[in-house]
Amino acid sequence: MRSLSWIAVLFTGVVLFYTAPSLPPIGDPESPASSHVSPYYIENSVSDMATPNLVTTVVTDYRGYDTLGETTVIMTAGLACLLILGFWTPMRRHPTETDRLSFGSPVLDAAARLLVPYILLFALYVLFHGHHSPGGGFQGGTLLAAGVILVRLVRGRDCGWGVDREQAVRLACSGAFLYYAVGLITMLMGHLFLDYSKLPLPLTAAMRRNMGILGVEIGVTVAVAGTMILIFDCLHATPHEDREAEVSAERAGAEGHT
Amino acid sequence: MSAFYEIANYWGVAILLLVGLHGMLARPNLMRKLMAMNIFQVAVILFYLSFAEKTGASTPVAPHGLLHPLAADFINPLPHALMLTAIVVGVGTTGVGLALLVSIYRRYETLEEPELLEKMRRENA
Amino acid sequence: MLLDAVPFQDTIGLAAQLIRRAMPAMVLIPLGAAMLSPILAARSPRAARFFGGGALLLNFFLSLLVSNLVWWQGPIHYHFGGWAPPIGIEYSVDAVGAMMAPLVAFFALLSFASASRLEKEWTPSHGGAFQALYLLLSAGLMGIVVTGDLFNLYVFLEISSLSTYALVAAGEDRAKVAAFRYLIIGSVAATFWVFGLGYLYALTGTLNMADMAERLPAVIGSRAAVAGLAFIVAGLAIKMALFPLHGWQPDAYTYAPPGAMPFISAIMAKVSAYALFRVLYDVFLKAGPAGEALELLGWVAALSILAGSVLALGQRDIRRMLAYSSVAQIGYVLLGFSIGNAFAVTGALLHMVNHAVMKSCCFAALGAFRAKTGRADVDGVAGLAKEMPWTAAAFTIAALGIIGIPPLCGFFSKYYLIRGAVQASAWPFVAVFGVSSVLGTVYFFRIIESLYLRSADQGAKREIAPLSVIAPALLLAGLVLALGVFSQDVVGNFVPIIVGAGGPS
Amino acid sequence: MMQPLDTMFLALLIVIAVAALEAGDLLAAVILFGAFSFFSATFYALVGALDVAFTEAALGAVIATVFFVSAIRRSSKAARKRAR
Repeated sequence: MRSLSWIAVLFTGVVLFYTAPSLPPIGDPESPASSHVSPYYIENSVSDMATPNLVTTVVTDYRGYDTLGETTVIMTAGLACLLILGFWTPMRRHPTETDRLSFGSPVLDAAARLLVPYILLFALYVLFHGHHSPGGGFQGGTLLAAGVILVRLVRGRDCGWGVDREQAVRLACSGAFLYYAVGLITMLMGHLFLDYSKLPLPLTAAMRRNMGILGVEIGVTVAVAGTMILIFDCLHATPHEDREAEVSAERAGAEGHT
Repeated sequence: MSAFYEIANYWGVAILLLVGLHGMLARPNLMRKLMAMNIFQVAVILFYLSFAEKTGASTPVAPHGLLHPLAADFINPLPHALMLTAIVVGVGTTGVGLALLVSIYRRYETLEEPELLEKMRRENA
Repeated sequence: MLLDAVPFQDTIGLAAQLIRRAMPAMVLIPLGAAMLSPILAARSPRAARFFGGGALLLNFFLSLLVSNLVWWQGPIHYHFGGWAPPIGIEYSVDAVGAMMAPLVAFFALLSFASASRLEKEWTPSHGGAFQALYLLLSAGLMGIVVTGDLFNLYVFLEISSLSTYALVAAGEDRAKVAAFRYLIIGSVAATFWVFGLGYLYALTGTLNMADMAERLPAVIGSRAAVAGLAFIVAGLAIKMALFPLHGWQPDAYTYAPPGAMPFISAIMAKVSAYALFRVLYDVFLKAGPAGEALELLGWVAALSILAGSVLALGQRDIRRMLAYSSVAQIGYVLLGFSIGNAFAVTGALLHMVNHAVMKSCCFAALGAFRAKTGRADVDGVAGLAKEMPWTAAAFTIAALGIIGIPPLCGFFSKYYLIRGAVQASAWPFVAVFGVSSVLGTVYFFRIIESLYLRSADQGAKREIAPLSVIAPALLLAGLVLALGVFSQDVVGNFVPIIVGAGGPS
Repeated sequence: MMQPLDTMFLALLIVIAVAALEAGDLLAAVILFGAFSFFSATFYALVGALDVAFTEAALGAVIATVFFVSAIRRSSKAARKRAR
């Protein structure tokens, strides 16, 4: 394995350093990348779909099918973790004594109680303000997941605050399906897949695209949040046999000290 | 001097890519292979962002009320959109890799590749 | 509501218009079914399984309709979101894509039946995850076949890779180590693809295949274009498991669950070879340096054929032997592309179809043998011909087909490849075909001899292999025969169209 | 001109990447890896890609590091506890 790695690194290194100078210089406005397709995106985003954030328009509308594939990749990763590590102990709504021992402490608990509401609120802001400022589906979903994961870290492993494991799977799949459904509506109406301007909304074409982007962003947020919580639960939760060993070890440890 | 800066990014990307590739193939510890994979993917993201730049152009968010933005004023948004995908794919792959590592550890009690191969060979015999 | 959006001409015109509008459903049906499977499986796993099977069946019929329309009326283009390329993403199915799409849909449908029987992973604890990942794999592979956009191809490559890592890891304990190695090397391949695509995007400014084909000749002189091609080809070579980069394949094939194996073994490498065909012949054909690149690729393919055949000789485990044989067979396809004249490319494309059928028949028969004896090595199948005559016959037909015995389909694709090599007077390549056929005969006859001539050791435990595991093997063996006997029609009506429309003269 | 700052940050990224791979203890490696993600997010912001920087900071630095730490916790502590 070691010799293969040196050969591969040598081959890649030679190709990289040999060809770097012939790439267009960084930052020159006439380079092919900034003069062929991207001027259309920059000049027409605001008029086409009333969305100043040019990256959001490219992500969700001009190349919206890529992001549907992207949301599917995230769902695939979640389902893969579910299949590989799928057997975990059922969740308990309220933390038991052992959970408190293994993780929690008053300081952490108070901090989490203060932080989590603002994290979730900021996540929703990032999602809904994605049209005008950097942010959008992926970032909002990640922050939602970060809030829920923070509570799991503070409260101990098997406490299912907010979203438990079965709901996380359904969340991941239904988020991806929401994105898919927004595209399917226009296809079933006889138009092209993901053509938001043909959505059955009583608005102008640009605003219909704007609403289409919002609907799709919500789907991405739900999918990313569900998947990240699912992957965290798979990695973090204790399977059946470890659970008993751990509880008995802690009880033995507790008697040893007293 | 500016000629150096024009391709400085590409040298940096090349070195980072080689560090990541070497780490993935040569590191014995499986967890470090995953870290090297993330470094490998960050190098590709840097590569895409370096040829998205335009001198004298601002970040690709049009200010409020500007109905017809000019192409020269804003950075190329397409590589940014592509790299959002690359980051999320990287984290997804890392999640699946870590799930595999946890299940390998539960079965073989080790994450070092030489020990792992030795245990598997002993079981085959 | 749908009908009034479509202008009513005659019924044929209307049907063609409907198929043209429904073409991306070939990817969207398994995609949607995969998204709903976990939700449905929570209620009743049986309903989820019927739902998945029905989706794949519908998908197979749609792919037949689409490919017939493409062969009859020429390529179909579909612009997502109403944006024409190079602004938006485009699906374009031409004659070669129309050949691959039914192939992918057929194998997804076929081994879905055997996967559902052999896998005990269908238990509720996994909540339909296995079925969802299987459907995502078929959607990902179909997405690679029909896409006309290079970055979209990367996204669907990533979907199919991630689901393959999980499907391989669902096997026995050692499968997780094999899956982890496959994940590391597979993500190197996918990132090489994105990196090469970055070079090409920096030079041409577009991601659409057709648009890039027009803009490449102007910049082909610069070293960056050659570097882009080098990275893309290196990434796909890893995915195709060509000789120097095939390290992950034998372990992945050996320890993967038997249910998913007929689908993975048949289609994964072929779709990567198809993507390479697209890059070499659609994007780079007009640009020109493909000549030297093809020459180099030809030698790598020849090396891969010889090394794969030699390595397959020394294997006791049949699955590992079949994995090395796949390394050799994908070398045939790549050698056909690199020789480049009409016969060789026809032979390569035909070999993709034939080998998919033959290899998955071997793995299906092997799955039946394993269900019976629990073992998959040469001694484990000793004397099984008496107890399982039909499955043994199926395995033998597939093995003879891979070797290239005349009535079977393997012979015809090799015939076209050799004829192409002779026409291009590439004598070393002709020698490589001959040597590898001889080596193939040796390592396959070892198994056939063990099946028929050796006596079964009575002590070994025997379960009854369920019919639904044997049925795919018999069906595929029949297909091997049919493709062989009717090979003249198969080649007669659809392959020249490919050479005319897509491939070189 | 932003160029000297970009190049300096790129050098910093390379140093942290090598340090993360060479670190002795696995947990130290993961913490350095988290720092690597944060600095790459800063570099993206410097280059002007704010959306990418936001995603890398939220996904790469926070979520990936939490995944790594919980995976390490599952693959070393359990053994020590059972081994005792």
